[in-house]
Amino acid sequence: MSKVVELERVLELVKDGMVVMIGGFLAVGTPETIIDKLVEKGVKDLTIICNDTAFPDKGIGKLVVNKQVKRVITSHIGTNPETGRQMNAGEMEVDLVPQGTLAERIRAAGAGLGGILTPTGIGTVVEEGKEKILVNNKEYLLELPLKADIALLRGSKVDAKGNVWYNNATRNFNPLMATAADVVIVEAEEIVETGDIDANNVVTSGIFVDYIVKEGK
Amino acid sequence: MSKVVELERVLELVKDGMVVMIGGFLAVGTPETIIDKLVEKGVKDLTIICNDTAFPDKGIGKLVVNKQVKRVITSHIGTNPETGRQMNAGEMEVDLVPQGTLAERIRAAGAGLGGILTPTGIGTVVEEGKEKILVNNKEYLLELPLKADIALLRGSKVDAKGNVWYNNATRNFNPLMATAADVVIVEAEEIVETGDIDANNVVTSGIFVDYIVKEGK
Amino acid sequence: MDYREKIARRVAMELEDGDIVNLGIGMPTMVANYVSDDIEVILQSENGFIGMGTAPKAGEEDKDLVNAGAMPVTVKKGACFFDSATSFVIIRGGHVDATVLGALQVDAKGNLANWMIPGKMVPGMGGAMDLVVGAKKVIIAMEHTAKGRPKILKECTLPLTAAGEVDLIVTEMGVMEVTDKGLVLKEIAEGVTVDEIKAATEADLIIPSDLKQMNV
Amino acid sequence: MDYREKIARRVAMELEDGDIVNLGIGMPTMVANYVSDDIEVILQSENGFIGMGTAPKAGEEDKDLVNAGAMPVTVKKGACFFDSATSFVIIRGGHVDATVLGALQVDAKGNLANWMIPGKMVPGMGGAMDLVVGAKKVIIAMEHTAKGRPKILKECTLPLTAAGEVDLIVTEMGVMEVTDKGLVLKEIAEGVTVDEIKAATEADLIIPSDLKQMNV
Repeated sequence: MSKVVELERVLELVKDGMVVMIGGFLAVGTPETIIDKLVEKGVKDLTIICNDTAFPDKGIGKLVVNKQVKRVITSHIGTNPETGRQMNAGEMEVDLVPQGTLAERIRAAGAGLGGILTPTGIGTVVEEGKEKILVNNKEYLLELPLKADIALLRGSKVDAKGNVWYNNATRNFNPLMATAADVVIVEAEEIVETGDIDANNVVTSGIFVDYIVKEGK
Repeated sequence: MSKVVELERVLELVKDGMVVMIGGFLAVGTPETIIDKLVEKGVKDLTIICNDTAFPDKGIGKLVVNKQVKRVITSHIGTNPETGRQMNAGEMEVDLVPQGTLAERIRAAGAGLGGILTPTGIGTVVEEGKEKILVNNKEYLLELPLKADIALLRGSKVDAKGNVWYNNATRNFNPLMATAADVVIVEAEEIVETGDIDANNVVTSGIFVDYIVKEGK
Repeated sequence: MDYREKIARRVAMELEDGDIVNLGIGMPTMVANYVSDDIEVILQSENGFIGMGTAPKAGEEDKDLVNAGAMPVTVKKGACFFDSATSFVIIRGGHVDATVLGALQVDAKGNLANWMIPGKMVPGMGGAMDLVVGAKKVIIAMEHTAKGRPKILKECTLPLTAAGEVDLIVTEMGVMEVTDKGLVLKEIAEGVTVDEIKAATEADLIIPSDLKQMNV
Repeated sequence: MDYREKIARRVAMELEDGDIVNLGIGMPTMVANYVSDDIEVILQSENGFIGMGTAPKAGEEDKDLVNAGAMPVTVKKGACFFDSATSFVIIRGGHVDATVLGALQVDAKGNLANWMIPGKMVPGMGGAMDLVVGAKKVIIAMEHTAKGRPKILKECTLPLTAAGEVDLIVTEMGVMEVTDKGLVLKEIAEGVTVDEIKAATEADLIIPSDLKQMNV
C-alpha cells in the first residue's frame, strides 16, 4: 500500500497545541509546502522542535511570523529577528539547546534511550537544572530524550514505501526526527518507484514514515 | 595523499596487548585478509571488541582458535565452541554485552559522549556493578563508552581518501568502530577513484580512516 | 503437521498487516513461511536490514547478505540496509511491532531466560535483551516442555534475558497470555486436555470460560 | 591589508596538512582563502558535510548545498554528506583538529562568550558549544577590542559558551596563547607596541623573552 496521500489529508493531522518536529537547517531540507499550508490553515499554539527558526520569509520562520508558535526548542534563532522579538516580548518561549545536544536528544528518543551524557554545556547556563554525572573523573550533563507528536520532514527522493534519500545538505535533522515522532510525514521533492533507491543508499527506512506528500508548486 | 598501503605496513601497527575492534557480524563484513595475516604473525594477548566470535575457521574465530585473544568484549559466542571452551577453562576472559548496548557504547566513544542510558539489561545480570539512573520514573543502566587502540574494518568500496561504502549486510559495526579507535584500518574489497562513490552515499567519511589495504587472494 | 510447524503457524496468525517483525533463530524463523498472503509483514534482521525475503536459490547466495543466524537470505524490493546502531534504534526504540523468540524458561510474570545455562552453555544474549525490552509485543515460540520437564515456570531459575516483558507464549499444547493476574490459557491444542497442559506447566494456568481451541 | 584579512591570514598559518577544520561564520570563514597551497585542509560544515569547497559561480548555486551560514558553497571530490547526529559525532568526538570562531569576550582562563548578550542579542549557541568542547584546538579570531573596549578580559562577564577550552587568540594586534599561567603574548603585530596591546587588553599578558613579530 502506498503511503502517498494528498496534502489536505496530512494537514488535518497537525492540531493546535501539538509538539511538532520540523526538519531543515536554515530552511534547507525543510518541507516548505506543508509549512505554507499550515500558515494558511492557521493551526496555533505549536511547540516546534527544530535546528533553527530560519528566516522570516522562509521555512519555520513563517510559522513564527504568523504567531502560530507557543514555544520553540532550537539551537539558533539569530537569523530570524521576529523570534527574538517575540521572545523578548514574552509572546513565545524559546529553549536554546546546543546543536549537538539537540541532535542526540532527538536520536535518544527514537532509540529508546533514557538519555545521554554530554560534556557540552558544562560550566555554562545550559547546565542549569540538569543532573551532572561524573564518569572517569570528568563531568557530563545528563540530557533527556525529545519526542514529538508529529514530524514534518523533507526528502529529495521518496519511494511509495517511504524510503527516503536526501540530497546534499538537506539531510541534517530529517533522519533523526523520523525516528522520534508518533506520526511522520515526508514532503517529497520527487516520488520514485519502490526499488529505485538502492537499498544500500536509503537513509531513512520506510518503516519510520507514515505519509508522503508531493512538494507543491 | 592516498591512504592505500601495503598489508605489511598495517600489520606492524597491531601489537601484543592492544585493544582491537574488528568489524563484522558472523564474519560478514570482517577483514579476513588482515586476520589471516595476524594469525600468521601470531600477535598475542589481544583484547577484541566485536559483535561475535564468528566460527572457528572464519573471521575473528581464527584468532580465538590460535589463542591470540586474552579478552573479548562481545554480544555472542555461541557459533564458536572454542570461545566457550577457553572461557570455561579460564584461558580467556569473555565480557558479554547486549548487542544494542555494544553498538551504543562504541558509538558513544566515537561521539565524545560520557555514556548512554539504556533500559536493556535491567533486571538481569547485565546490571551488576552498573549505575542505575531513574528518568521519568523508569530505570535505566548507565553504559560507558568503549574505545580501542586500533580498528580493523572491511569496506566494499573504498576510495583513496578513505571514504567507505558497504554492500548489504557487511555494514554492521564497521561504521561505528571507524569513529572509536585511535588508528583505523579498512580492508577494501575494491579500491575506487576518489569521487566514484557519490558523496551522498558515502557511509564512513575518509576523515575516520588512516590506512587502506586491498583484500588479498 | 509436526509440532514446530504447528507453533510457527499459530504465531504467524498473531501478525498484522504492516507489522515490523524480528524473528529469532530456529523455530521463530519458520514463522515467515506461514504468514497469510493477504497481509504484508516486514522482517527486520538485526545484523542490519529491513525487508528480508526468502532464502535464495542454491547457487544464488550473496556472500554479503545473510540473516542474523548467518544463513543466506534475500531482500525484497523497498528494503533498506543500515549499521548496528541504527538496527538497535529500530529495536530498542519501539519501532518493532513484534518479536518471536525461543526460550529456555519463561514464567508467570513474563520473565524470560533464553541466553545462558551457567557453567554449561553460554552463547551470549546477542540482540535478544534489546529485542525483548524494545519490541511492542514479545511472543515466545517453543516446545512446551524440555525432556518432559516444564519450561513454563512460576519463576525462572536461569539468568534472565529480561524481566516482565513477555506477552504471549505459543507451544504445541496451547497459547498462553501473560496478564497482571498470571498466565491465562487462551487456546488449547486439539487432543490436549486442560489437565494435561496443567501437568506440563509449573506455573498456575488461569482457565477462562471462553477457552478456545488452537486452530492452525 | 585590512585587519580582517590580517587575522584570517595569521589563523590560516596555524592549520596543518590534513587537518579537519570547522570555520565559524564571518571572519573565520575567510580563513579558507588563505590556506597555503602546499597543504590540504579538510573543511567540515556542521549542517552536514566534510569537504567543503569554494563558493559557486553566480548562477551555479545548488539550493541543497549551503554552509552553516546559509551561503551557497560547493564540495570537493571525496566529500561526504551526513545527518546532524553524525556531524556532531565528528565535532564532539574529537575528530575536528581545529575550530576557528569569533568571540564577544574571551578570558585569561580560556573561557569564551560568543552566543548571547542577555536582554539584547540572543542568537543562540548553534553548534558553537559542541565545537569549542570537542575540537582539539580552539582558535579565536576577532578584533582586539569592541568600540575601544577590551574583549580579552580577566574573566568573562557574559554567559559562557564553554569554560577553559580556548587555546589561541588571534587579533589584529597579536597572537596570544592560553596557558596554565595565563595569557602569553606569542606574537605582536608590526607597528604595535607592547604597551599598546597591554592597554587594549584587560587580562594580564605574559610577555616572553622570545616575543616574535606577527608576520602575515
